[in-house]
Amino acid sequence: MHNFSLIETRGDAGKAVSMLLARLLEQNMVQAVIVPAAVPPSVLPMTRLLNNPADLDQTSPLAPVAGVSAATQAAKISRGPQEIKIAAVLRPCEIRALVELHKLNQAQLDNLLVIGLECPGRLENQDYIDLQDQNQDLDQRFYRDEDLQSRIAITCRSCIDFLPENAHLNICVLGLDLDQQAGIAWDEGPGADAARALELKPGQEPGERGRAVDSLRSQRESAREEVMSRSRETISSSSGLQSMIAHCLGCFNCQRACPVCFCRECVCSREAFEQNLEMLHTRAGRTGGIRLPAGMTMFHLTRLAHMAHACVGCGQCSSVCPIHIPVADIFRTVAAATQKELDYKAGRSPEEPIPHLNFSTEGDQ
Amino acid sequence: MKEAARALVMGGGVSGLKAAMDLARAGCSVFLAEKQAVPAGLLLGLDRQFPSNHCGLCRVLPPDPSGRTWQACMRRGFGHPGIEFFPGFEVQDIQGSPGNMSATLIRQTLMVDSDKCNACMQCVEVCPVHMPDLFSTGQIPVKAISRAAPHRPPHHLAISLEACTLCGRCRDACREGAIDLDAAREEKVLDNLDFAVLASGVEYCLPEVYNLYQSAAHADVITTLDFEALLSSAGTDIMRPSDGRPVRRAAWVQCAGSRSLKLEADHCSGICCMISLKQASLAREKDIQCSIFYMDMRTSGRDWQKYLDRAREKGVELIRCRPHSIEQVPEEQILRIPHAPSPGNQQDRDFDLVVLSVGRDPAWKPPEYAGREGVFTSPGSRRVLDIARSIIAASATAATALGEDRQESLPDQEAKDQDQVHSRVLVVGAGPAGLSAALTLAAGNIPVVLVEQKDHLGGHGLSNISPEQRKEVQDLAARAMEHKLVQVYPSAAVISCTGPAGGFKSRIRDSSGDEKEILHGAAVLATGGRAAPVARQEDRTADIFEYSRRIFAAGNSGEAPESVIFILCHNTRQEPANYCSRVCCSLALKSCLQTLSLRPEAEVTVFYRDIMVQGDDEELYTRARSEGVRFIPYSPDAPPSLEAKDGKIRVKGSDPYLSEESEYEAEQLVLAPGVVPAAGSEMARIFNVHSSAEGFLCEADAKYRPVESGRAGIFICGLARNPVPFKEAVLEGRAAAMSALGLLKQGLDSRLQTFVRVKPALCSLCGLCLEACPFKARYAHEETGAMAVDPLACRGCGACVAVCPNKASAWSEQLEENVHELN
Amino acid sequence: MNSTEVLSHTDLSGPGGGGNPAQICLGCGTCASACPMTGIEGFDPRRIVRLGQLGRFEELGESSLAWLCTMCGRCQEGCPMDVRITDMIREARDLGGEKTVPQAIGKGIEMFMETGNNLGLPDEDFGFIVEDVAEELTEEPGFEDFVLPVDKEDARLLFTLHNKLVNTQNEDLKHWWKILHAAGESWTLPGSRWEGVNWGFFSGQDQVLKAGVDTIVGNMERLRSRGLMYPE
Amino acid sequence: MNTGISRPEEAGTDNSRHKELDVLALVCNWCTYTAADLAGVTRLHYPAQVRLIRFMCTGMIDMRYILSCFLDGADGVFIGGCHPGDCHYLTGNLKARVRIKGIRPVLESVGIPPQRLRLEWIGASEGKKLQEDLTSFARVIEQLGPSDYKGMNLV
Amino acid sequence: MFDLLVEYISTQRIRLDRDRIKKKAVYHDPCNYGRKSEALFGHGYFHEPRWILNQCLEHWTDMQPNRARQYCCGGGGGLMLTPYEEQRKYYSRRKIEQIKNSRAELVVVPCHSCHGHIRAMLDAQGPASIEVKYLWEVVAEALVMD
Repeated sequence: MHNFSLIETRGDAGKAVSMLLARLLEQNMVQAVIVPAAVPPSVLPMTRLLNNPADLDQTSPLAPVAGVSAATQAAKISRGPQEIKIAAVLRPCEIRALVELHKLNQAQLDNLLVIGLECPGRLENQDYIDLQDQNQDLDQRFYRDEDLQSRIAITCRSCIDFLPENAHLNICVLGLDLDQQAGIAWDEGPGADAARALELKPGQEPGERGRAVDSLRSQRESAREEVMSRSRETISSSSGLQSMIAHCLGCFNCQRACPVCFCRECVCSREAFEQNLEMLHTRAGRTGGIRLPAGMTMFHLTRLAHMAHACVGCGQCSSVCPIHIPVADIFRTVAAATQKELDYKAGRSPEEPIPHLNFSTEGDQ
Repeated sequence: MKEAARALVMGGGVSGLKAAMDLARAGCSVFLAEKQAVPAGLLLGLDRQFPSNHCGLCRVLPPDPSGRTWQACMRRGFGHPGIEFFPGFEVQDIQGSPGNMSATLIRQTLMVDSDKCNACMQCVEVCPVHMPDLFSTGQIPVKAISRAAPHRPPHHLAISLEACTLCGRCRDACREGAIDLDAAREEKVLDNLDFAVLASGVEYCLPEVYNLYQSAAHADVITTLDFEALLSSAGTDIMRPSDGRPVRRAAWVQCAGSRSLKLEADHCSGICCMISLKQASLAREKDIQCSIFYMDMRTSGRDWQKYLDRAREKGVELIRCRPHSIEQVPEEQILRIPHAPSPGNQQDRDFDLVVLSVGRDPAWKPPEYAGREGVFTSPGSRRVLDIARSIIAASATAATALGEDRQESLPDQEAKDQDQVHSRVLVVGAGPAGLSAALTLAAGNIPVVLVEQKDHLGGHGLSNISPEQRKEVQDLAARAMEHKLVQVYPSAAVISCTGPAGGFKSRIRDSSGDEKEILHGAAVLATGGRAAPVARQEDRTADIFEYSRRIFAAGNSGEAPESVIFILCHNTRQEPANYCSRVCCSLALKSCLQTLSLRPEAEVTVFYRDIMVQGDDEELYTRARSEGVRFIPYSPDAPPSLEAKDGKIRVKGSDPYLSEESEYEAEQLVLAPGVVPAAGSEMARIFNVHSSAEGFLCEADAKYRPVESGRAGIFICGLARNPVPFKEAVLEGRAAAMSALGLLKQGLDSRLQTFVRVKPALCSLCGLCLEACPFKARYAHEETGAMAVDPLACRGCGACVAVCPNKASAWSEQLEENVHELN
Repeated sequence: MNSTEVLSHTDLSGPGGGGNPAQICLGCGTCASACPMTGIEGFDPRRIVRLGQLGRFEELGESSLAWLCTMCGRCQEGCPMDVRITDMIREARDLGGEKTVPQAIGKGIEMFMETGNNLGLPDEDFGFIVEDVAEELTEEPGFEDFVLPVDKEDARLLFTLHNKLVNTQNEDLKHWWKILHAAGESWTLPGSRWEGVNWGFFSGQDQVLKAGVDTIVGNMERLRSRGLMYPE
Repeated sequence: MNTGISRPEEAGTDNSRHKELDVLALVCNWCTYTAADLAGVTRLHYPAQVRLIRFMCTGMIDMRYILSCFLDGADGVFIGGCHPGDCHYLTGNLKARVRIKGIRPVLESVGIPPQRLRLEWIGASEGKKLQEDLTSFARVIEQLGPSDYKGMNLV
Repeated sequence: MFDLLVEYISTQRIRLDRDRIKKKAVYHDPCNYGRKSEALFGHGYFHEPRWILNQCLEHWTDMQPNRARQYCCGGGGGLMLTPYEEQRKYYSRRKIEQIKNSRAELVVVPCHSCHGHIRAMLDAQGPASIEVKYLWEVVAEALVMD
């Protein structure tokens, strides 16, 4: 992004950002805001739609947690009436998911002012709740406490796409002392319009940020390499794959939590209800009977086949698995191979066509 | 109107099939006679066709959304519920008058009873008669009894009675009693025919008959038809007939058997250039060195010039010289062609195989009954046409036959909108094509809304140089104005069109700005074209259209310039207008002749790249030359340069025969810049159909569905689709109308059954199916936004089902069980 | 073949006889592919036809082009438009005037017009030569009784000779004599104006051509021969 | 699928290992199946372990069909469609191609080598090519041996 | 001339011995008797000389191409008498090639001009070992005298 501005946080960066959002509403730059907020008695910030500037001080835009991926909700809400423009605070993976959903006609990007959040990672929901009990200002402390940062979700620990892409306005936290200052970055277009409304003055970006980003990236890259190679190794045989998914309960949580799995109802979940009993009997007659509900391997492979090109690596699937199958590791591994083969990157650009719709006559078999 | 006209179609090639199917779809009882045992004629031998270089044998038969799928690859045969097919029969004579004609059919091919035959092949073994294969001209001899077609199973044998001597050896050899030679004398008489359509094509020139290039003496001098057969049976290499060695160098020699006064063949067969280009392009894929010897490369079709450019890019060598002879180098098994590609430069070139590009047999004449009343002859039975033009001509001929048959009947006033299908057709453009379409539809009792931008009907047809053709257009316009079923909107334009086939909703706006909504089931786009603009240096320059109008308007008493220079292909047939406009050459030749007839001493010079006249128009070219018009070829790299000086036009160009740069002076300069579509891109946008870079509307399938756009229910014809001369525009209009008529008829008739459905409860509206559907049969409902299927457009490929991740797009209930067996 | 026949088939008025005038040329190149001379000094039948179309015969006659042609007729045989190319060459040669006629031909024609043969050989010398060869022939077995029938009247066949047989290749005179002798033919050799080669045909000079023909017709009338054997 | 799963006549290969291997050939009705017809007519045999399954168009081959084949124990899946441009439904073959391109890395990641899935364009007149392609594919599968997923009885 | 020979042979006024000439021969169609005669008089002497040859010797062949499409020897039209010797050589290259390709040792011609020119050209550029004979010379050689 070309423009950068520092804002004073006075010890509460979340609040500072909330105020900016409120101002966007006041200035009528947007008519609604989507942002995480924990409304008592809940302590877990969840995606919330707000349109009253006064309500903004209840929100936690920088909370290091994502109850569910906000992309699904941002996408849905964006398909509403055109005259309602919405600002959505989203993590990089959520923006990527949003871009994918846009290609699938599930989101109206024109209706959104996307505010990206630089993401050092999110805590698992339960961890956040537990830590919240122990730390009063968890959201603010998280950014200066390396110990807290090391407890982020497993998928996040090896995420290298922690900088938001395709947002109009970025909230910058890396390499900054959030107790003093947070950063806002923007490009020409809607982002610049918003920055003007917020009376942000472009200034010098602290050099420290670059170094912080590089160091985080190199740390994440080596972590990612390790995770991926382990996972590659494991799933590359039928028995290895089975060892990972054998415990699958068939709850379909992973599918439901996946921000890019956009089907109203997964074909596999429907099939789980519509088992062909005759076929099951036939198969059961072969070696070793048949595991019920049938079709769980097919379910995971189907999801891979359908969505590997669109996987944004958010890790929600792993987070929601009740028996801790590293679904995201499998997915990211296959996704890396698929996206490389198709010369495609999920969420890279709203203009990039879905590879499966490229019916070019060029090339050979 | 009679319930069902009885129609006889003669010829089961692509034209005959098309005419028969169109007539059947229009409700006629159709009888189809084909002298071979299998239909599709020459097409069965053409595995790949220009300009796509693809096979299209599964596209010959029409798509049928009702699920009664008789369509199939033509190699597997032909069956059609509305057509009684007489394979092996040829029409010998037709008697009587329209409405009560009778035709005598005699056997030409005798089929062996395939139920009894056990494919032992004893009959073929004992048959003493060798004859040329149906799909070549003699290089691959077969017996008088042989397999009915190359792709037919061995127990489908047929006897060609043209060759058979009825010696009876095959019958005696057959232990199964499958051969009934008595049936050879079988005759059939079809009575009470209302009309007949002749679509049996033309005979091809056999080089041996005319001793072309002493072909009989060289086994490796073959014809283009033979080459198709070689190509079809080829693996990685093409093997030559004499010794079975792979061909490494091949030559094509154009105009074998035509463009020769000595052979009394002053005609052009029109498609041989393209066939040779295609064959050479395909041979290049097998790494064969390919050279084509030609005089003019007659790439006279919309995409043909580009096809030639592609062939050249692939390495096909074009040599502009007609060889005198093909010499065999003894013992080396080489065929040598001495030639002189440029004046004073003679070379030898050696080949393994020489292909003579043959067309119509110069001596061929249509059968005697072709001219009888009630016998409608498809233009494809007068001259050689490519597949698309054959299809258009056949459709148009069927339309004409049908129209005349119905003239006596009263228009069906009760034609009304039923359910979702409106019977009305919107015709846009009232030039020759649009008028023909409108009147053809009206003759079929289909109400027509005819929208014309100008305040009068007729379009460019009114400025045609031929008085007969002008008269024809005026008559069409007058009939359209009078016809009860034709509602004319002059000075109006269509501004939008939404909805699926059968249920289109279009808005038209007239010159006063008033808008009106029209519901219609189909649309015919015939928005025509106009002359491409020329940069005029001064008023001594005219384009070919202006000039021809001027000197023809003068009658025989008018003034012609004392000297005139024509420059053909001026800024055309090269990017960005890389196509032949097809009308300029013959117009120029006619203008040359008219100039000389007005002023015999006039000096007429024509600079040209390739003279593109086809069929008997070749005679125009010959006449122009013999009357002293001087023709100077030029290359697009070095076009003649122009200069105006002292009231004269000066043209600098080089005469390759004299190898000298000369300056030519003339009182008048005539440029032929070609034609451009008038409103192509605009129409493409409004009607959501494809258009080419040049703005021509594109068809669904360039070969087999030439007048259908990619969107069901939208038909295209005339200059809006491709450059066509007047007569072809009329044919295209009729053909488009015939297709629209068939579609509506089908929509109105049938209990429409779709192949696929959408389950709205599951559908996420992602639109993948919209993208995947190749026929635009998917659309989002205007109001609800829900995905819907257009039953008139859907052809059941299942792309939408496959692309839908959760099967909200599903097969119809009838099909589902079968399709999902594997799943 | 006889002379009257030759005349009735050749239209001496120039191009346009039985075939088509140059204008109809298609420029197809069949002639140029056929002609063995194409390429020499820019020679190309298409060029000749083009010059013909433009009426620029003189230009053609004045250059060596017209003289490079052997008038073999391959071009015309192949021409799909039946353009009379060789006739055009003849005309061009004539139009080029006497100065362009190659020396040997010019000389020969001069001699012929003077003496009745292209060599300018006196009749006495001719008689001496042929008698000499005839005598040689009688020395061969089977031909002992051979007598050369010079100026024999009322013979069935009149034989003209190619001058080269008289000039240098006398041996080759014998072949026909042997055959005629063996067949017991009634034939004769003119003692003068025996020339059988008509160079007027090459030069395009019709008056020479005609003189040649007249010579033969004259001989036939004189000797009352019924037929003619003509070497060219 | 709705159409006959056809086992061709024994093709003169007596290698018994062949019998254990299953090769499914999913072919398009218009071109490749016609080619198979033609191969039959001209007595060109293809390997016995190949089972031909006819689809109206390769464009209707869902990725899940391919997964099913492998989970069901297929050792190789061959897809035969029209040459680009020849598709009766214009672009069905190209859809098949891009799907195959997309699913190959998935298969490869989970232990199904890409060689086990092959796409070939086989025109209606190319009975010989059909035979050659099927034979060479069967040979590749033979070299690879049984698939890792064979006998797992996964669905 | 051809007619006369055919007449002599077919009416047995002369008798011929086919075994005398052993060399493999090749026949050259002179332009004047073939192509041009065909064009002018509607009859080209293509068949007759071949028939005559058949009566005279065992082994002979045709040049490629032959009859109406044959190449001129290069000596016609008076060209032999012109000073254009190099040009004539160029012209004759095709004839010489044809002769070589035929693998014959003897060229038979029924024309003085062709005879002279082919001889000269063979001497100048071709294998001079190839003989050139008149058709009637061949007949004369095969003559059987009682």
